[in-house]
Amino acid sequence: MPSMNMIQSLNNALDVMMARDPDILVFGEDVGYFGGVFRVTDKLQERHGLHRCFDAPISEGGIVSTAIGMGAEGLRPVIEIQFADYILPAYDQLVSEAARLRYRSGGDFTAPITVRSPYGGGIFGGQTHSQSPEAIFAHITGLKTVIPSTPYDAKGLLIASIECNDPVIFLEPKRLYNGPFDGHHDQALKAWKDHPDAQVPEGHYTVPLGQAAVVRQGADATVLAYGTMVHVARAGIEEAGIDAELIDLRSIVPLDIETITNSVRKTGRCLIVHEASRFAGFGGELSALITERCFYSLKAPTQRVAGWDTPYPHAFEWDYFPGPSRVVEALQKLMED
Amino acid sequence: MPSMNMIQSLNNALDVMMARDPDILVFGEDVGYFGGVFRVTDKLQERHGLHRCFDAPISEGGIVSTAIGMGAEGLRPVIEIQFADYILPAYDQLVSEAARLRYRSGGDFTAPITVRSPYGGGIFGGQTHSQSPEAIFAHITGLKTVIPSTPYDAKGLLIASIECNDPVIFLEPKRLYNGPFDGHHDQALKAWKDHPDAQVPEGHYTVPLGQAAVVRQGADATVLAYGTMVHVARAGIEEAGIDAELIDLRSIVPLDIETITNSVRKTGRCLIVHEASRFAGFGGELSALITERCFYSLKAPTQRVAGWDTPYPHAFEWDYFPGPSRVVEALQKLMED
Amino acid sequence: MGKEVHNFMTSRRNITLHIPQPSARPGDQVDFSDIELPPAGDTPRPAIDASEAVLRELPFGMIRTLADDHDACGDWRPEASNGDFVAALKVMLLNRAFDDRMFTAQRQGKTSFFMKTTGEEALSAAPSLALRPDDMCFPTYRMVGWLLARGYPIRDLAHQIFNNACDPLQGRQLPILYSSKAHGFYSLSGNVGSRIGHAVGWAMAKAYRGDDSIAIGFIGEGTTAEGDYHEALTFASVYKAPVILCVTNNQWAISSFSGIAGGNETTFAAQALGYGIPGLRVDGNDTLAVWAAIEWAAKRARAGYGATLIEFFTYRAEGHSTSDDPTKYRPKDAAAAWPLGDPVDRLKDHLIKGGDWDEDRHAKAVEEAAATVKEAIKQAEGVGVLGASKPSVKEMFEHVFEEPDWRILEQRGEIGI
Amino acid sequence: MGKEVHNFMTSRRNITLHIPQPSARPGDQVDFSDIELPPAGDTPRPAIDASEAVLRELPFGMIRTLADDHDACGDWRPEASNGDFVAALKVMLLNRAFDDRMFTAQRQGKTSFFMKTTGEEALSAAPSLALRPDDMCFPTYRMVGWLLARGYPIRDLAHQIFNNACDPLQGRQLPILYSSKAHGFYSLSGNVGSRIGHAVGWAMAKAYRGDDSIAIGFIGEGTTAEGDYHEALTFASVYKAPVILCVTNNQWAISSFSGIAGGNETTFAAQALGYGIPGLRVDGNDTLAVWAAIEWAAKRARAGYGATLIEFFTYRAEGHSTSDDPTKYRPKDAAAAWPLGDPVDRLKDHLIKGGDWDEDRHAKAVEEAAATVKEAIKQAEGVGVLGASKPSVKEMFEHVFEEPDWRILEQRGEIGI
Ligand SMILES: Cc1ncc(C[n+]2csc(CCOP(=O)(O)OP(=O)(O)O)c2C)c(N)n1
Ligand SMILES: Cc1ncc(C[n+]2csc(CCOP(=O)(O)OP(=O)(O)O)c2C)c(N)n1
Ligand SMILES: [Mg+2]
Ligand SMILES: [Mg+2]
Repeated sequence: MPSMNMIQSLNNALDVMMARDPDILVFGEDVGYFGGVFRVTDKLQERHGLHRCFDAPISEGGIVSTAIGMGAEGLRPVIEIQFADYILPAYDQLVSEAARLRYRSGGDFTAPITVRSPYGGGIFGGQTHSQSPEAIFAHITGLKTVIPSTPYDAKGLLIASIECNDPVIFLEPKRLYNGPFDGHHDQALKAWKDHPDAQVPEGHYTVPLGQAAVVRQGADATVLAYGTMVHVARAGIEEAGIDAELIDLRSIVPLDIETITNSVRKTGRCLIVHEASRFAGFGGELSALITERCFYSLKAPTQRVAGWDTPYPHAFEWDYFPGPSRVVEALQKLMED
Repeated sequence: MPSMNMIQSLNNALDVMMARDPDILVFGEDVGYFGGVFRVTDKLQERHGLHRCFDAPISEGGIVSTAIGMGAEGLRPVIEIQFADYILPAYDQLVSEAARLRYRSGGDFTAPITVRSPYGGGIFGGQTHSQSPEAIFAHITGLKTVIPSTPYDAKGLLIASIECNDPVIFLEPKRLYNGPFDGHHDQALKAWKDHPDAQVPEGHYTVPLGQAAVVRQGADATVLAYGTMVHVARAGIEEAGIDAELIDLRSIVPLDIETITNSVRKTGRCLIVHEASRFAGFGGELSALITERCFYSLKAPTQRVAGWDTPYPHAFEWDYFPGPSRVVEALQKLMED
Repeated sequence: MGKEVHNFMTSRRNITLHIPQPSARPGDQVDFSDIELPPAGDTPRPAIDASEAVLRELPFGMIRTLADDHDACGDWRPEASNGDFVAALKVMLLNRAFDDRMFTAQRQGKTSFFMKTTGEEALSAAPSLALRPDDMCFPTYRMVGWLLARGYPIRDLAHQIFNNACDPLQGRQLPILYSSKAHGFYSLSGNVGSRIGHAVGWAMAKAYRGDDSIAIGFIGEGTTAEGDYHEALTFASVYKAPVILCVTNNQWAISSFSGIAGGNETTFAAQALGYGIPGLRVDGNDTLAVWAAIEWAAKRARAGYGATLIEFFTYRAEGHSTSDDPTKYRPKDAAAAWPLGDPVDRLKDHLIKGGDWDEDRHAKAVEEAAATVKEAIKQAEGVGVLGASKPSVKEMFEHVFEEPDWRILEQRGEIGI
Repeated sequence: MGKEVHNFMTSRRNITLHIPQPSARPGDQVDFSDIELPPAGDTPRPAIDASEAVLRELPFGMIRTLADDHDACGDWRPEASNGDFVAALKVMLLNRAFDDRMFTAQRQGKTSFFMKTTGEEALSAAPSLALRPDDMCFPTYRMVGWLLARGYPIRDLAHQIFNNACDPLQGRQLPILYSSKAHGFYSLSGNVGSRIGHAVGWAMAKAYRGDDSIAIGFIGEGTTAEGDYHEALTFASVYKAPVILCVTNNQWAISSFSGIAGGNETTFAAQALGYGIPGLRVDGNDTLAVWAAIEWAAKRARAGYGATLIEFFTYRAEGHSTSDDPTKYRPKDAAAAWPLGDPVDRLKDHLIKGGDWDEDRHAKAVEEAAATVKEAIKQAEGVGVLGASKPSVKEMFEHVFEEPDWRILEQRGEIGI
């Protein structure tokens, strides 16, 4: 089985699906001849034709709205928004149209579109190339939101998203494109090569939406994370030397509530880790759900480690980024309580 | 002291401020000659001049972006978005520009704008005239979000928002414009007339942002609400016959964390009530904060009463709307636990 | 528009923010003198493959076929026959009968909300009949005529308006925000403008498939200020999408006159010049001109020459909706003074002049329309009006996703259904 | 653009989705043959109060003053003197020296990111010098020349680019996203296009106050596809805002050629016709033409005649940024073959011909520019390059709001500052 980094596995997922289904087309800024600023669509135009992978005007609203129209007609557009920070001009199209079309038309029209976008920090991208917008999608009834953390999951989840008949926001942790990143920015870069989760089958397979992965078994605490933070959390758990269970949510809508509550009922303690700023972030929902469903199993208050409540500051990337040391501190506090 | 409904007190707030400060101007769709579809800007054009209260093109993005430019220049625009459901086309302007301008320019430029918008349901407005979008603003660092529940607070909070040097999202509970509404849609309409909170001074006064109001003292539980739900919660509390403390948050950013935690530490139980759909709504953050800060005082899991995780359905308004009976059930459950 | 610019410049001594004003407010004399109307037959009809440079004057003329003597003239006379126009007239009469009855029903509390189409009937009837069954319309909320022209059951319109147990959209939508794929009518939403890009995407999908069916999208002149509109035009132009984009310029956007959308500075059709596509400006109360413009743009789209922008110049004769009172912001008698007249009267006079119609047949058609509408609405009232009957509450939880997730299932459980 | 339409129509037998293609890709012959260039002096200069109808041809010409013989000709010759143009030339040389040095610095790891302006220097220098100190510019990220022309310290540019302890924006911004109200340079952000409406709002504020200062906003041709652009033009037209809106058409948007933004269908200046405002199309490598267009539009705005749209026709001679390699998507020698030449060379030749400049002075000016830049950057390097020095971490928590709330105070506490 070939080893792929996350860029290659995403590219391979698109390639496999475009070969299988002529109704699938790919468009977005710079995705055509050039193959995308992160190369995720590399060679797709050459392999599948000009009209199946092409450049779009710099108009995120236009990209999403035309994709919705194509989806209503029966195609399955997979569009790229160059950075998740730039999804916002299309927010109204995603919320008022893509998310609501099936409901308001009684199923007469649907929007089976997949919106791919690199998100998150750790790449010195400054305020507008680093943000994590998952919370503003999770709140929207009718949207699904998926976030992989490995090359294997990235391909399987992307194929599942493309095959899904609901609109899917597919957020790609750009810091993980080329290698697993545990938050130790001062250490040598790791590549995906030789990583077990980088062994990716060539063909078609799916990782179902709504199924979290228990990536580390543990008895004393539960840690919930997704995207880049899965790797940071793992490092933090090992450095804290605590027998914590680490759950990679993989999709936040649909959310795998069962895996979460089973684990917390078992461990009695929970830490939530995300990169997005803390206040009204998705961690709030997770904490509330745990209170509502596991209150009597809780030995300590559920903790959150997240980005600070400031914009993403370029020069202070590693002061802002919730790294392993903050996970360690939070775990220690969680165990003391 | 004159009695005003919420439309009148908001109109009066704008009138008072336009008379005091020539840098304040008002624009938005239909706000000029006509005075706004809800009449909040009635007569302002006649009184203060064509160029101080005028109609805008149907372009929420354009309304907000030109307001930001005016604010950077030194004016204090107060803009109206006709329905909060239609703020979304301006979401990028609010998040990427208004909220970030001060930070990224090191204070060189600021956006002292106030964005007024009627929000919430209960008026048979259907899916796109009924939504409550506060959660997608609360998560954004750099934005303040204010929600009044009475004519007195509406005027004082609007004046405080206009005088604030940060961008403020000012959400007006349209179901409360003409009278207090406790969720009993089948009962006769109440007017604000003779209501104590409708006694509104003519002149300038403020209700500071970030100060919640304890609108009902109680010992056995804490209920957190804002906007329309303050009245619904009060009715629910009385019908449940439970000695609950009711806190009207009034602004969710800044949040009056002290008043909240003091109350929950005292009562040991908390119910959060909002009209927005439940998942990843602002209630999640409130529940998380209470877990983090009051865990050892909690006698029961914090509960949430909220809109269902569906779009706002026209014919099922009263099945969707979280009315007093749902508050009663939740309170009873809260006390049993 | 020249007029307005001039006023502005002379009136303006020292600098101040310019706020456009309509020519008349309540109490003033109605004044349409700034509207320049070329005579019928005046504006030439270019070839569908004409190059961009040839089309530059088009947006500043006005396509009109019906002259004051009621004859059709000029090279924009449509290929369709008077038989087609009789069909269109009947649809327009049905539309009018439906509007009148439903407006009353709202006043009687049988529904929460309604919007009339009065004065704009030609803009739904003609395109719906001129285009193919497999073409898709992305309508505004003032286009029920499209559905009527394609035989959508009036009873079902009423079911939705009453949100009763037979509501085809299961009570989820406002009255009048219809949806019917089978009738080529795309799902409406309360947001204005946000579907115009979907029309372009749909058309791109058809081209992608090599299918020669097309899309037509409508937007009000007020809503052309939304960014969505520009984005749709940009994609339509860049990819030569087989789409017809139509601006219904009925002069008003609730209480705001067209100058607040830029109508004092140039025509809405002139927007086409920024995208290098044809911009037709059409007398929207002249059913033959509307039909001809659609014929031309559709032929062009199907042949692969791409998108066309059409401005339909018309007048919103009634209030914006049942929540609106237009006498608050414009003179009472404005609609009656509209220089382009009434689309039903003008079509009727033309057909009579041509011998394909007469006063008796017209009177009978008016009666028939009223009777048909009355009967259909009676059936719907039988099922129930607003509040008296509604779909199962289960429907609130359906179609959020293809399959409900645990949240929806739990919440259904909470209210015991 | 005519050419492209033609190719398309003839090449197209059966229906398929049209995807615009550039004239040449890597390995192909560079081909600029589809660019029609009117001779210098060809396009007439209308009066600033000319009515909309008079301006309709303007966007299809091109304002050029510098003829092949290096003399300035035609009625678009600016009022400014050659002394002003010498000043502009010096700014352009400084800009070039700064770009070269910083590009190297990025390659040496002294900063994370940099963007060059090469080929577009006239578009910052001329407007910055032609406009007033109290006018405000809403720039793109390729306009450092505006700051250089107004004496913004090069050292401070370098401090920001290195994000060192003296960074004027306290480490919060990417390199090159400058901000300086004092120099009439509005805060940049990574989002393209989202400030263009702020320029219109700023200008509306000036009119509201009765102040005759104006705003100028820039946007790349690729970014004109954003809805923000249309909304800004709509407000500028409706309220006659005293603003100059400029499209920098450098033919490329990262790897996408201008056809992906609609450039194959008509000119970008033609967008102005949709709003009834003047649309000037200007040779952006002709400093005098740029200056003249700004002079005309500024006079018009100050006199209360409203907004002007200007398309500057130029070429992005280098990669999009230090992260980009243009040879991946366009021929290596494309920039060298650009038919409008190099703005520095053309201005230099003109000034020499006029006797206001000579090769020695030029060589000396080039040296001086290099020395000035070198010295300023050395000072900044003294404080520290990326990573070696940074502002106090406290700054991360400042300026979120005017006053920090408890969340920020607590979080500062968590990291003990
Ligand atoms: C995005 C959005 N903004 C505002 C509104 C409120 N609104 C409903 S109809 C309308 C006026 C539309 O005018 P126009 O586009 O001219 O269409 P017309 O009603 O004249 O057919 C407005 C502002 C809305 N529905 N959606
Ligand atoms: C809203 C938004 N979408 C996408 C991007 C990514 N991006 C950065 S520069 C660029 C190209 C801009 O091209 P153009 O407008 O022609 O400006 P130029 O770089 O040529 O000066 C893109 C797509 C962005 N920064 N912001
Ligand atoms: Mg209208
Ligand atoms: Mg460009």
